[in-house]
Amino acid sequence: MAGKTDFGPPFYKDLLPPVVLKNYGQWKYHERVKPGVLKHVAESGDELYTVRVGSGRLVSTDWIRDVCGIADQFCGGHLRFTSRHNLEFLVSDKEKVEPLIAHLKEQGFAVGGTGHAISNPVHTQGWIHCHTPATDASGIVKAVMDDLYEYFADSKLPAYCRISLACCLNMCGAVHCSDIAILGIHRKPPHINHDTVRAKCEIPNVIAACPTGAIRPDPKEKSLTVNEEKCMYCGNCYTMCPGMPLADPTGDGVSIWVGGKISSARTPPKFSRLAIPFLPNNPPRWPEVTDAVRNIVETWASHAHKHERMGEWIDRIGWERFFDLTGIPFTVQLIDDFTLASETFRSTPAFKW
Amino acid sequence: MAGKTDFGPPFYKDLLPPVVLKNYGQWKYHERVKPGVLKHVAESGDELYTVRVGSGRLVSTDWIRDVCGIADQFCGGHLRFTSRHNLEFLVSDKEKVEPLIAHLKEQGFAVGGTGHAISNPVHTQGWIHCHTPATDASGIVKAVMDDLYEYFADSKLPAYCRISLACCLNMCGAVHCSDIAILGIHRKPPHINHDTVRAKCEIPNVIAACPTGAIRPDPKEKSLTVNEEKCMYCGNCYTMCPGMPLADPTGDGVSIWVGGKISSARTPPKFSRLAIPFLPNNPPRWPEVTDAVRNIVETWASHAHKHERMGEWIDRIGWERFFDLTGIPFTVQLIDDFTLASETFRSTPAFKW
Amino acid sequence: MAKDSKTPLLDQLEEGPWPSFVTEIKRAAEKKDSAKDLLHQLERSYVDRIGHWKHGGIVGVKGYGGGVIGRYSDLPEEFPAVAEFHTFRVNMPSAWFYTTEKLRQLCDVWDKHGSGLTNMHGATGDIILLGAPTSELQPCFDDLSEIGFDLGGSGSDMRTPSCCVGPARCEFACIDTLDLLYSVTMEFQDELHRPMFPYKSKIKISGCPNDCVASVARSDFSVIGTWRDSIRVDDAEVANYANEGMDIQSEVVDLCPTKCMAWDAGAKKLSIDNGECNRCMHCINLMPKALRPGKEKGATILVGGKAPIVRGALLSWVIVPFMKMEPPYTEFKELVRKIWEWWDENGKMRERLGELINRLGMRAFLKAVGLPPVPQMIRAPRANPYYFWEPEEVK
Amino acid sequence: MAKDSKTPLLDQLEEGPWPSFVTEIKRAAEKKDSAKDLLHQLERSYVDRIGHWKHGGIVGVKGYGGGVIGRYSDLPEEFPAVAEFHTFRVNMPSAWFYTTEKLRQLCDVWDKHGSGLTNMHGATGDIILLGAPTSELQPCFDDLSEIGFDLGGSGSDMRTPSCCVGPARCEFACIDTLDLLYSVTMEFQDELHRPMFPYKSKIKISGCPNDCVASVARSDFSVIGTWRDSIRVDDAEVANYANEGMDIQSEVVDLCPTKCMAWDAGAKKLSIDNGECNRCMHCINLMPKALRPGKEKGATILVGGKAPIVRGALLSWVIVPFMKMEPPYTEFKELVRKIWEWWDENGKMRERLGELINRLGMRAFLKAVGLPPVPQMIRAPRANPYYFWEPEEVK
Ligand code: SRM
Ligand code: SRM
Ligand code: SRM
Ligand code: SRM
Ligand code: SF4
Ligand code: SF4
Ligand code: SF4
Ligand code: SF4
Ligand code: SF4
Ligand code: SF4
Ligand code: SF4
Ligand code: SF4
Repeated sequence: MAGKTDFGPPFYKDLLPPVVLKNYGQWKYHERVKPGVLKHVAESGDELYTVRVGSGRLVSTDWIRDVCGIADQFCGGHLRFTSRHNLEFLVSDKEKVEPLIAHLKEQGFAVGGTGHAISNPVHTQGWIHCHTPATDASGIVKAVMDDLYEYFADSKLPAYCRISLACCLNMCGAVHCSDIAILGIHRKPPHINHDTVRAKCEIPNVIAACPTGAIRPDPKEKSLTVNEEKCMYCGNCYTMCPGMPLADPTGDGVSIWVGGKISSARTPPKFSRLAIPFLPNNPPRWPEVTDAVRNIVETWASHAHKHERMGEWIDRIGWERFFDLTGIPFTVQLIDDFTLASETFRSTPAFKW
Repeated sequence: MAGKTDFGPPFYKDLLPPVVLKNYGQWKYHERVKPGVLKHVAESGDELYTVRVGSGRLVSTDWIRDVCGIADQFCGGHLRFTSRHNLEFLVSDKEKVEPLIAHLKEQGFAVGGTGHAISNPVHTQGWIHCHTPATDASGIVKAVMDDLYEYFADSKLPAYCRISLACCLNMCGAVHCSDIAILGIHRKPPHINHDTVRAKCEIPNVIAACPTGAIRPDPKEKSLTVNEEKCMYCGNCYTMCPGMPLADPTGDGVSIWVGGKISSARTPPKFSRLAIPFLPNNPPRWPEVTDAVRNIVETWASHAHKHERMGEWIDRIGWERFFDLTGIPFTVQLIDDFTLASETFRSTPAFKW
Repeated sequence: MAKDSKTPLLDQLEEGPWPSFVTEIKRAAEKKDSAKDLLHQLERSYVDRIGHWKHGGIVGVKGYGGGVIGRYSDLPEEFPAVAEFHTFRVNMPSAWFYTTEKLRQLCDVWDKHGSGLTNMHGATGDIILLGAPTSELQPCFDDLSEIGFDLGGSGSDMRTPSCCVGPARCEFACIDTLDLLYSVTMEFQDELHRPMFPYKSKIKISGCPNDCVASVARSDFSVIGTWRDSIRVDDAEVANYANEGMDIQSEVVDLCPTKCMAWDAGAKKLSIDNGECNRCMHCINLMPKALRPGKEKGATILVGGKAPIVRGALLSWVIVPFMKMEPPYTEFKELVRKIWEWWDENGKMRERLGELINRLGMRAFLKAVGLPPVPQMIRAPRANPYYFWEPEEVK
Repeated sequence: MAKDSKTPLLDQLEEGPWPSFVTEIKRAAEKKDSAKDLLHQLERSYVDRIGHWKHGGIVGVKGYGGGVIGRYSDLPEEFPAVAEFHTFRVNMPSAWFYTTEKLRQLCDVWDKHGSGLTNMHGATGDIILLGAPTSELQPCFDDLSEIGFDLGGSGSDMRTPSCCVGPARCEFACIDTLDLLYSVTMEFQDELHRPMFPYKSKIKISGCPNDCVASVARSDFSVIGTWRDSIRVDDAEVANYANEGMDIQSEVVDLCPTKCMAWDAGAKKLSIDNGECNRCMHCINLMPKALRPGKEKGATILVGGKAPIVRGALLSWVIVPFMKMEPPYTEFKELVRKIWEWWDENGKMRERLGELINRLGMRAFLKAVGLPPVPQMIRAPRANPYYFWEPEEVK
C-alpha cells in the first residue's frame, strides 16, 4: 500500500483495552489508591487500575519492547502514555496490581507521578536534536528529577507541581504556564561568520526573518550586521542562515519561571513569571539549576495551604514575600519592559515590607 | 506691589481655624455623627464638627459671600472646600452644630455627602467654557444629583459611590477610576471647513497635533483631509485649527463607565470600565443618563455586601452577572481592541452562564 | 450684549434639590453682561447640542507663561460680552482652607474685572475665575497679587499641586500634607509659572492610602502617606466597636486583603500579624477610635498617573516604597528634579512621564534616576522572555 | 562512525533514580552507528556547552509537505552517522493508547530504517522517530504506512491535534475527546499534511476544565468540555468524604472561587448555588465520588493560545461559551474552517491566529466569523475610550 497518503492515525477503538471499550464514557469515580496508582470505577462496577511509570521520554526501541513485554504479562497487551509522557499500565484485575508494581520496581522502573506530586517534566530536544537550543533538555530534566525523585515517588506536596523545560524561547515545552519552568536563554546576538553568510545565505530572506528588524545588510562585507540593541536572541536568523550561530558557552544558560497554571480549578490559568533571570550551563548535572528548583519547591511546600498551587500561593502572599521567603535576589531583569509592562507595575501603596 | 511674581499661594497657617492650628496633627479619631456631619476629636480632647454642604462648583461671588456670612456667624470666619468641591463648615462649639444645620436647610443648602453616600460628582467645563466638549458637564451633574439626591442627603449605601463626569476623553475629571463615570464622547471625525483651514490654520502643526496620524494634507484643496478610520475623536486638531470642529449633535453624547476605585482599602485602585457605550445628549435633563445611573446605583446597592465598592462587587460576581443583573445589553463596543486588549479577554472556561 | 431672550431649557435646571449652577449664572447676570451672554450662549448650546467656544491664541499676564486659559465665543456677534472669555487659574491655599476675609477680597477683585463667576474649585484644585476679556487680564492679576493670590499652572509646566486635608483635620495623616504642598509649591514657582517641559506635570499629595485627592489616578507624582511599623491597637476600643454592634469578623477581618487579622469573639481580642499587613487602611477606616497607623511614618512615592490621552490612562507606579517626609523635604525635591531632568531630555512633545517610562522601559528610568529595583515596585515579574541583555551583564 | 571515545560527562547521567536517556542512547548505540555518533556528539556538546546541529533544507516524503524535520550535524566529519539525522513526526492514536502489537511493529520499522531512538512522545503529541538519513525517509514512510501509521504535522500547517484520556478513563469527561480528535484529524488530513497557512495552527481537546492537555496555553483552538446545568450531588457520598476526614469547609467550600457553596457540618449537607458556579472543577476534583458534572454537556471553544514568539505568549480566549459536541461535529468543523479562511486571508507570514486577532481586533474577528459578542468572552470590558465607531453605528 506504498504511495497511499492521508489515511490518518490508527483508529483509537482498535487500541483500547476491553475494559475501557466496555465502560467507555461510563466511568463513575476514581480514587488515588496510593502514589502511582489510580483506581477508576465504572457504572457497571468494573474497576480499572492505572499504574503510572516515569519515562525519560527519549527511549530506545528496546525500551518500548521491554514495556510491551510487561503489558503483555499484566495488562492483556495494552498500555498508554500520558500528556506528560509518562507510561500507564492499565490493569482490570485487582490481583495483578501489586505483582505488577513489584515487577516494575525490580526492573528499576519509577512508579509515581499521581496526585499532589511532581510529575514528568514536559521538555524538548535541546542538544539532542535542535539547532537553536540555549541548553540541553534531557540532561537537566534527568538531573532535576534525580534530585526531586521523592516528590515523584510520593504524593506529599500541597498540590500539583508541574515542572517544564524548554531549551529556547520558542518554548516548545509550552512552559509558559508551569508551576516551575526551566527555560534556556541566549544572551548574545548571533556572531556573524561573513564567509558562511556569503556562501550559504540569502541575505533578503535572513533580513525578513528577523522579527525585530535587527538585521541590516553589510554592503562592504557583502554580508549582514546585527543591531545588537534590537536582538532578542530568537534564533530565527540562524534557522535561515548557518552563518549566524547564536550558541555561546558563556552567553547561553537557563532562566527559572514560577507560578504558572493551566487548569481552571479555583483560579484561572496563569502565566509563569521570571524568578531567576540566568543560571549558567553547567553540565552534566546543572547543580545551580537543581538547587534553585529544589529551593522553590520546598519553600512553597512548607508555606502553601493544602490544594494551593505555586501561583495561588504567591498571589496570596505577594511577590515581595516570595522573594524574601525563597531568598532569591530581586534584580532588574525581573521588571517587565515589554509590550504589556505597565500591567505588571504596582499602582498602590498597599504592599508588604 | 504690582509686577511682583512667584509669591505663591496664601500661607495655609494664616487660614486655619484656631482649633485646627492648636490640634494640628494631633487628631485622635473621628465619628460620623449623622449624614453630613463629622466629629473629629483631638488628643487634647478638643472636638471639631464638620458640616458638609453640596456645591454646584460653578458659583457666583454672591454665593461665596453668602457662605462667608454663614461662616462668620457659626464658624468664626473659617471654612474650607473639599477635594470633591463640597463646602465644609468647621464648628468647634458643639452647641452651634444644630443651629447651623437648621440655618443651612432654611437657606436651601444641601447637607450631606459623608460616609457611604454619593458625594459631589467631580466634573468639568462642558459647554460652559471648553472648546472640545462632547456634552455639557454642569447640566448632567445637576440632573443626576437631583435624581440621586436621597443618596447624598443620607448615608445608606453599602459603601462609597463616587460619580464623576468628564465632557471629552481628555478626562479632566480624571473619571477613569470612578465607581460610576459619565464621559462625553464624540463619535464622528472633525468635519473640515476648507476655507477656515486655509485662512486660520498652520497645516504642518495641525498634522503634527494628531496623535494617530490621521490627518494628511489635501494639496488640491490646499487644506487637510482626515483618515476617518484612524480618528479617535480627541479634538487635538480642533485645538490647533478652528476649521476642524468635532462637535456634532447626533455624533456627540455620553458613555457610562463603572467599577473604578482610587483608595487602596481592601483592594487596589481600579480603572472604570465601559458599561454603556453611548447615550444621546438630551438636554436639559438627560433622562437616559439619569435612568442609567440610577439603575446601576440601585442594582449595586441591593446586591453588594456591606463595605463593598461597585468594582469590588463586580469582581466578586463577574461582569457576565453585572450585565444580567442590571439588564444592560452587552455590545461589541465593550470589548477592548486597544493596546492592552488581550489582557481583558477571558482565558478560562470557568465563567457563569 | 444679547437682547433679553428667554432661557426655557436652562430654567428647568433651577428646579430640584441639588444646587443650581443656572441660578448662580443668573445671579451674576444681574450685574454682569458677560454672565448674561454666557447664560444665553449656553441656552443656545442646549438647543443646538454642541458647544460654542473655540480655542484662541495664547493670552496671559506679564512674567507668566501660564495660568490663564484663552477662550473665545464662536458666536461673537450674538454674544459680544463673551467674545473673549478667558479664565484665570488661581493657586488655592493648601487643602482649600479659607478665611471669609480672604474670600471676600477675592470676590471684590473678580467682580471688578470679571464675570463674577467662579469654580470653587477646578479639577486640579485651582480657584477658577471664569471669564474675563483680554484687556482685564493684567489689571485683574495686579489686584490679585495685591491680595496675595498668585496664579496656578497651565500648559506644559508643573500644574498646581494639591493635597488632602491631612493633619489639619484627619487622624490618619502620616505626613504633613499641607506643609509639604506649600513647600513644594514655593520651591517650584518657576516650573509652575513658566512652561518648560515636554508636557504638563502634576503632583498630588495624600496623607494615607485612602488617597483622598486621587493622586494615584491623576498625577505624574503621587505622594501617599504610610508607615513602616505596626498598627497601634487599643483593645478596649476594639471591644467597644464590637459592643456597639460592629461585626468585626465579617466587616473587618474577613475583608482584610492579606488575611493577617484574627478576631477572638469570646475574648473580644483582635490580633494583627503586622508583618503581613499591606496597610490598605480598611480596618483603621472602620475602627478609627481603636486602630491607628504606626508611628514610623513617611510616604510612598508613585509616578506616572494620567488620563487616557493618547496611549490610555495610567495609574501611578511605586518607585520609592518609603521615604521620610520632613522639612525641608530635600530628598523628595531632589528626586522630582532628577526625574524632570530625565523626562525633559528624553520626552517627546506631549509625552507625559508615565508614557515615557513605558516607551523607554522602567529599567532605563530606574537607572537614570538611580533607584534600586525592589519587588514593591511590581505586582508581578515579567511573563515574557524579552529581556535585552546589556553586554556588560553577560560574563 | 566515531572511534569509540569515552563519554565521562554523559556517563554521570546514568546514575540516579530517574530513567536515564543516556542509557537509552547507549542501548540503541549497540545496534546503530547513528545512535553511537549521537551519543558522542552529545558528549561534545556537554564539553563545549553548545549544540552541534544546524538547520537544513526541506526534506520529506512523497505526497507530504511536512511531517519530517530536517537536521544536520555541524561536525559531519567527526560524526558521519548523524551528518543527516532527520526526525519523523508520526501521528499518534487518540489519547496515546496502544496495543503492544502495534508498538512492536513500529519498533521493527524504526530499527530497520532509523536510529532506534524515539520520543514517546513529542510535546505536540506525535510519536517522534529520532534520526534517519535522507535516503531512508521514503522507505521508512512506506513501511510505516504498511503498518497504518501516518505522518503528523510540521511547518505552516495544522499541527497534529491531541486530546486527553477523557471518556476512555475519566469520569469528568464532558465530551468524547478521543472520537472528536479522530474525526477532526481525519477531516483535516490535507491541512495536516500540506502546509498552506500563514503559520502553524494547533488544536487541542480536553474533556473538562482541568485541561489535561494544556490546550488553553498551547493551541490556537482549545476545546474544553463543560456543562450547562447543575453539578450532580450524592449527599451520602459527601457525608462519607467528611467522615473519612476531609475538611469540607476549608478544603472545598472556602476554596470555591465563586463562594457559591455552603456546608452544614451538623447535617453533613453540602448545598451549591449552581447559578453562581463557574464550573472550575475544584469541588468535583476533591470529591469525585460525590460530585459530578451536570448532564447537559458540551464544550467551550477558545482560540489564540501560543508560545511567546514574537509578541509574547497568549492564553486562548473564549469565543463560543457553549457548543454541543456530537458526531459528526459539523458545527465545530465549520467554525474552524471559517476561522482558518479569515486567518489565511488576513494573516501575515508567521502570524498566529491570536496575534492576528490582537492586530485586527476582536471586533473584526467576531464580525468576520459571525459570532455574537457575549460577556463570557471577556474578563472585563475596555478601560479605554478608544472605540473607533463605524459610520453606520452613528445615527
Ligand atoms: C493522565 C492525564 C491525562 C492524559 O490524557 O494523559 C491526567 C489524568 C488525570 N488528571 Fe490531569 N492528567 C494529566 C495532565 C494534566 C495536566 C496537563 C499537564 O500537566 O501538562 C493538567 C494541567 C496542569 C496545570 O494546571 O498546570 C492537569 C490538571 C488536572 C487537575 C487540576 C489540578 C489543579 O488543582 O490545578 C486535576 C484535578 C485533580 O488533580 O484533583 C486533574 C485530574 C486528573 C485525574 C484525576 C482525572 C481522573 O478522574 O482520572 C487523572 C489522574 C490525575 C493524577 O495523575 O492523579 N488533572 N492534568 C495527564 C497525566 C500527566 C502526567 O503524566 O502527569
Ligand atoms: C474631605 C475629604 C478630603 C479633602 O481634603 O477634601 C475626605 C475626607 C475624609 N475621607 Fe476621604 N475624603 C475626601 C475624598 C476622598 C477621595 C477622593 C475622591 O472621592 O475623589 C477618596 C478616594 C475615592 C475612591 O476610592 O474612589 C476618598 C477615600 C476615602 C476612604 C476609602 C473608602 C473606601 O473604602 O474605598 C476613606 C475611608 C472611609 O471612608 O472609611 C476615607 C475617609 C475619609 C475621612 C473619614 C478621613 C478622616 O478621618 O477624616 C474623611 C471624612 C470622610 C467622609 O466624607 O465621610 N476617604 N476620600 C474629601 C471629601 C470629598 C467630598 O467632598 O466628598
Ligand atoms: C479647568 C479644568 C476642568 C475643570 O472644569 O475643572 C480643565 C480644563 C481643560 N483641560 Fe484638563 N482641566 C482640568 C483638570 C484636568 C485633570 C484633573 C487633574 O488635574 O487632577 C486632568 C486629568 C489628569 C491628567 O492630567 O492626566 C486633565 C486632563 C487634560 C488633558 C489630557 C492630558 C493627558 O495627558 O491625558 C488635556 C488635553 C491637553 O492637555 O491638551 C486637558 C486640557 C484641558 C483644556 C485646557 C482644553 C484644551 O485642550 O485646551 C481645558 C480648558 C477648559 C477651559 O476652557 O477652561 N486636560 N485636566 C481642570 C483644571 C482646573 C484647575 O486648574 O483646577
Ligand atoms: C519536537 C518538538 C519539541 C519536543 O522535543 O517535543 C518541537 C521542536 C521544534 N519546534 Fe516546537 N516543537 C514541539 C512542540 C512545540 C510546542 C508545544 C505544543 O505543540 O504543544 C510549542 C508551543 C505551542 C505553540 O505552538 O505555540 C512549540 C513552539 C515552537 C515555536 C514557536 C511558535 C510560536 O508561534 O510561538 C517554534 C518556532 C518556529 O515555529 O519557527 C518551534 C520550532 C520548532 C523547531 C521546528 C525548530 C525550528 O525552528 O526549526 C524544533 C525542531 C526540533 C528538532 O530538531 O526536532 N516550536 N513547539 C515538539 C513537536 C513534537 C511533536 O510533534 O509532538
Ligand atoms: S525549545 Fe527551541 S531549542 Fe528547544 S526544541 Fe524547541 S525550538 Fe528547539
Ligand atoms: S536572533 Fe532573532 S532577533 Fe536576533 S538577529 Fe536573529 S532573528 Fe533577529
Ligand atoms: S474634559 Fe475635555 S471638554 Fe471637558 S474640560 Fe476637559 S478638555 Fe474640555
Ligand atoms: S480628532 Fe484627534 S484623532 Fe481625530 S483627526 Fe483630530 S487630532 Fe486626529
Ligand atoms: S488621604 Fe488619608 S490622611 Fe488624607 S484626608 Fe484622606 S484619610 Fe485623611
Ligand atoms: S490595614 Fe488592611 S491589610 Fe492591614 S490589617 Fe488592616 S485590613 Fe488588613
Ligand atoms: S481534562 Fe478533564 S476529562 Fe480530560 S482527563 Fe483531565 S480531568 Fe479527565
Ligand atoms: S465547580 Fe468550582 S465554582 Fe463550582 S461549586 Fe465547585 S468549586 Fe465552586
